[in-house]
Amino acid sequence: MDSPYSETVMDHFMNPRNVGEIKDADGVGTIGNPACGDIMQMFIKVENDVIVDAKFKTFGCGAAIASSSMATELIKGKSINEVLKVTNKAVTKALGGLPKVKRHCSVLAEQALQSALNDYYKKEGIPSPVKMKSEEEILAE
Amino acid sequence: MDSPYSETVMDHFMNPRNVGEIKDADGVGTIGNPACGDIMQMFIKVENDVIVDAKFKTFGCGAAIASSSMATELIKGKSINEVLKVTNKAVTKALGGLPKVKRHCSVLAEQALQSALNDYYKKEGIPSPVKMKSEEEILAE
Amino acid sequence: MEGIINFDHAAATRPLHDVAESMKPYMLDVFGNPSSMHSEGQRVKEAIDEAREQVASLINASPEEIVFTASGSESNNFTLKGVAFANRKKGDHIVVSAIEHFSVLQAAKSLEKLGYQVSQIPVDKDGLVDPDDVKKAITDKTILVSIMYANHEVGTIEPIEEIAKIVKKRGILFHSDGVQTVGTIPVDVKKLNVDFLSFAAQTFYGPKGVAGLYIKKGARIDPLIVGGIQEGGRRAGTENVMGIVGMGTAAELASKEVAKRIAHVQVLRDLLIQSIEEKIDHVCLHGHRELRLPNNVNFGFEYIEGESILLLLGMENILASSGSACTSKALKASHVLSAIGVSPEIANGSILFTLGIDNTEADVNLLSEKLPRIVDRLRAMSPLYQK
Amino acid sequence: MEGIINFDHAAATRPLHDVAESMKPYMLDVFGNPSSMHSEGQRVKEAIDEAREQVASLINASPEEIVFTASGSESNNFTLKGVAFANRKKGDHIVVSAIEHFSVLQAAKSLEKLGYQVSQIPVDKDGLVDPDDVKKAITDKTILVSIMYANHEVGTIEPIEEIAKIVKKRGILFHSDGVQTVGTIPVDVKKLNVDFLSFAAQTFYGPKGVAGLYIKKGARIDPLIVGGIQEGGRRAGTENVMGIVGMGTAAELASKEVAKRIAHVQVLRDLLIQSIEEKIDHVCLHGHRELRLPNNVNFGFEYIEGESILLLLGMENILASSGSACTSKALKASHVLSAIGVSPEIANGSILFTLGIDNTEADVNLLSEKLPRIVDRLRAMSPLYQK
Ligand SMILES: Cc1ncc(COP(=O)(O)O)c(C=O)c1O
Ligand SMILES: Cc1ncc(COP(=O)(O)O)c(C=O)c1O
Repeated sequence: MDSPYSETVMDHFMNPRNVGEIKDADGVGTIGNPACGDIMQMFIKVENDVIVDAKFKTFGCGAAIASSSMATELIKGKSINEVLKVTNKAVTKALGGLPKVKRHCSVLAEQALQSALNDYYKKEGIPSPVKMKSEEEILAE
Repeated sequence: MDSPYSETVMDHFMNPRNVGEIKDADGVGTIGNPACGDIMQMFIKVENDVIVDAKFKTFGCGAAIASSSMATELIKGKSINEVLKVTNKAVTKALGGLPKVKRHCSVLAEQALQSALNDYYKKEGIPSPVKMKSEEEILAE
Repeated sequence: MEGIINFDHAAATRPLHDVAESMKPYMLDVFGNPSSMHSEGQRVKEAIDEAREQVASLINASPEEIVFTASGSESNNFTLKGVAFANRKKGDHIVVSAIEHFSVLQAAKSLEKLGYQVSQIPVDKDGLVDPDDVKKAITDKTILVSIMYANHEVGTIEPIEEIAKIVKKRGILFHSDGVQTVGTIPVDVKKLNVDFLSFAAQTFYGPKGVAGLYIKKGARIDPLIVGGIQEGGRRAGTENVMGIVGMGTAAELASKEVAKRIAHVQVLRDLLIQSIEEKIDHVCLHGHRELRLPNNVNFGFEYIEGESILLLLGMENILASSGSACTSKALKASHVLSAIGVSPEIANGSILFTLGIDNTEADVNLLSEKLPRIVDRLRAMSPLYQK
Repeated sequence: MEGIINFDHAAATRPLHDVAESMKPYMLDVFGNPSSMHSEGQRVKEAIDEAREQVASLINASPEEIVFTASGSESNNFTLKGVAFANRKKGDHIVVSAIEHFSVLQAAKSLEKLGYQVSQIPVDKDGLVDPDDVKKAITDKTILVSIMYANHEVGTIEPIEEIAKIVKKRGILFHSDGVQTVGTIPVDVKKLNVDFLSFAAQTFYGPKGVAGLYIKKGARIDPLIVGGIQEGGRRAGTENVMGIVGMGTAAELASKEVAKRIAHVQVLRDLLIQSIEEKIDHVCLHGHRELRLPNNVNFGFEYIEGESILLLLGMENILASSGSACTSKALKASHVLSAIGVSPEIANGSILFTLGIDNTEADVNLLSEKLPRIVDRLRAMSPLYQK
């Protein structure tokens, strides 16, 4: 079937990686609201500054689900320092592109990740190097 | 070929009866002006109160030519008293009908005839029983 | 396409075979311009006249009361703007309902910019307009009331006859957007007593991009497109001859078959509603249960989002729609669902299934089998859902 | 129809075989609504996108600069009203020429009723607009100048580039009605430097009732038909998919063949003009002899009336037109002929022959043989003619 999405997006939508929750997560981030059509929740588990596990739950369109799935894949096994540099652009690129009207889904993925990292730093009692950014700020980068 | 006109109209347009002028006419009527798209000229020859000959010349559309042709046919051989009753309706009917936008052509034929009769009475020095009517008056009848 | 099951008939129906056949001569052979006086023009003019009769007869109008347009949206814009401009001296106030198609609402908005006043009247939770609200909204300055015949999303059929009584008693012009009703249920403009009624061929197995407006004899309206003698001077422009001929055929077929079509889709509609309500929890049917288009099923599925449902249905070759074609792209909840009081999250998780004569019981059974799994699968991913 | 010789190509061209073939799949098989997100919708959307590229490439525009409409008249109404409403704060004055198509003139008139000011600039006896007159007509309040690219009756091609220079220097929006030029002669919107250009498929061997408007990126215009996301929100309404696809194919063919087409019709045009002038006295060619559409021949035949000439031509299976389709019914002399100073009686006796790729030298020879007899025959009946 024809679809507005790339093959990779459809693959991550049909077979999303890392769906679920992490009960004893080291960081949890929730972004969006259902009135706007999307909520993304991201869970991370950190050991020795490395993301050893990541999971997500998402209420949203195909692009939102695929973006969450791809974001969790991109960060698993990476050091926190590397993960701090994972942006919406990296998610979009890894997905083989997103339709213009759906770019905000990749933004949500970046925001959910930043929010989970913030939560992690807070729990650790370390001042967070993450500055939460608005959709406009992210898209303007 | 399809045409907006009835067969009779087309016949009288393609084979107009009584085209021409009568040099020593007893009555001549001219109606219309070229700016409006039609001029009709009618010639009658009267003997013993009978129209013994009638001819026309017309600048105008198919309906105008057919109406002139039919009007001359309708009056030939008739007494003046009968001819006084020949109206645009009689012409239209004899033609098997005219498109609505072309009804004014039958009006012109009535007016040309009335004008020729008037001219005849004038030449004879008899007060004319004909009252020239406008297009609106004729159509309202 | 082979194997595709269409539950999106409100957006487009596949033109019937006879419709396509009737159009074919006008692709190549009969090519004249109907405004030309010569034979080729007259042949085409006759074809358009015939289509006008076919369409008129479908809604019990006279042929002279039909103006062909290019879309339901054009018919709606034509009415709102044309009536507003033509009747400016009588008043400047227009009444519409909150659930009109955007082509009515936005046309009204563009009139507001030109200084007109617009009242939007609400609907109840089933999508019904209360005729009393229309009565209250009318002022001495009201020149037009526009209430749709049936809603394109929730399928609710409005009490047009009752509303017409109120509006006509006040001597005000009354328009109804019949795009979803003409060809789907019997429509009689005389019985309804409307002055204007919009319709579009793509909803009754005709071609896309050809539509019309019923204009009651004597109703005052200015053209939207001026500068030509076509359509009796009410809409300039060389005609979409092929489309008009196709709409004529589609109208004639609809006249003949409407009762059969209703019987067919209504059974399927009721079966689909029943199956979904039995098999899936946390769902709600939008729109009125009885006063409803025979082909309309619209459900909110809690905790999940519409586009992802559509995508998974698409993987099963099932076509449906998330409310309206517009909102599915604009990422905004439907104005219709919000007007009937549906919360934004449920509005975002709503799917519109519109049935057609090509649907079978097997189609409905397949959908009823696939849908619960799709809903489960998405709920399992949803942060809002707790089993 | 067999045996018909068409000298009325300005009113309608017979769609080319490839045009019809390209439309056929969209009659039945590919039926989705292009606004639908699902596969059937997307397939149709792709077809429309392709047509948009084909049309854009014909006039050297970008695809996003093309809005599909239902007629040249709609494109003209859209421009006049859309620019007037969108730029009301900048000014209220519009400049048009006296020989524009009625869809421009009447749209301007309807704006006058809403308080706008319209200046009509004259043309010379050949139908040419003097750029200097445009310059003089422009005021501080001018928001739009609309001068047609080539006239539909007398075929005169206007100095659009020169006029554009004047208009754009003043920062004013510039529209040109290209209905008779796009597809007939090479058109390049960048070279012309226009902001808006109207065109219609029926003049370049495409279907009837589908047309378009070029809108230069950034040019301010309000939609005529609001309430849908189609055409980037610039024209609401389900698309005439078949028609648009057909126009796309017609545009692609025109791009490839325009030079060949010009060469073909221009030879026939010059032959026809020469024959008529040789064989019939008391005739006058209307329009400019050189700056003239390659397919246009328009003669006034003194002392006789146009419709009767057309009828007699029709009996020989020859199609032509008496000026414009409108005036042939309205019984009024053409406003174009009267603007170039032709007297009403000669205007009433004028015939427009427009040539096309299906015409042959034999067609022209037949016409040149029949026409003198027809003229003689009618002159013999005319009270105005004295041999
Ligand atoms: C110059 C010109 N503009 C506009 C139009 C109107 O086009 P349409 O008939 O597609 O509305 C025509 C029609 O022939 C035309 O010749
Ligand atoms: C109720 C209603 N009105 C108007 C329209 C607009 O019709 P069109 O797409 O033909 O412009 C629609 C389209 O689906 C509709 O459902």
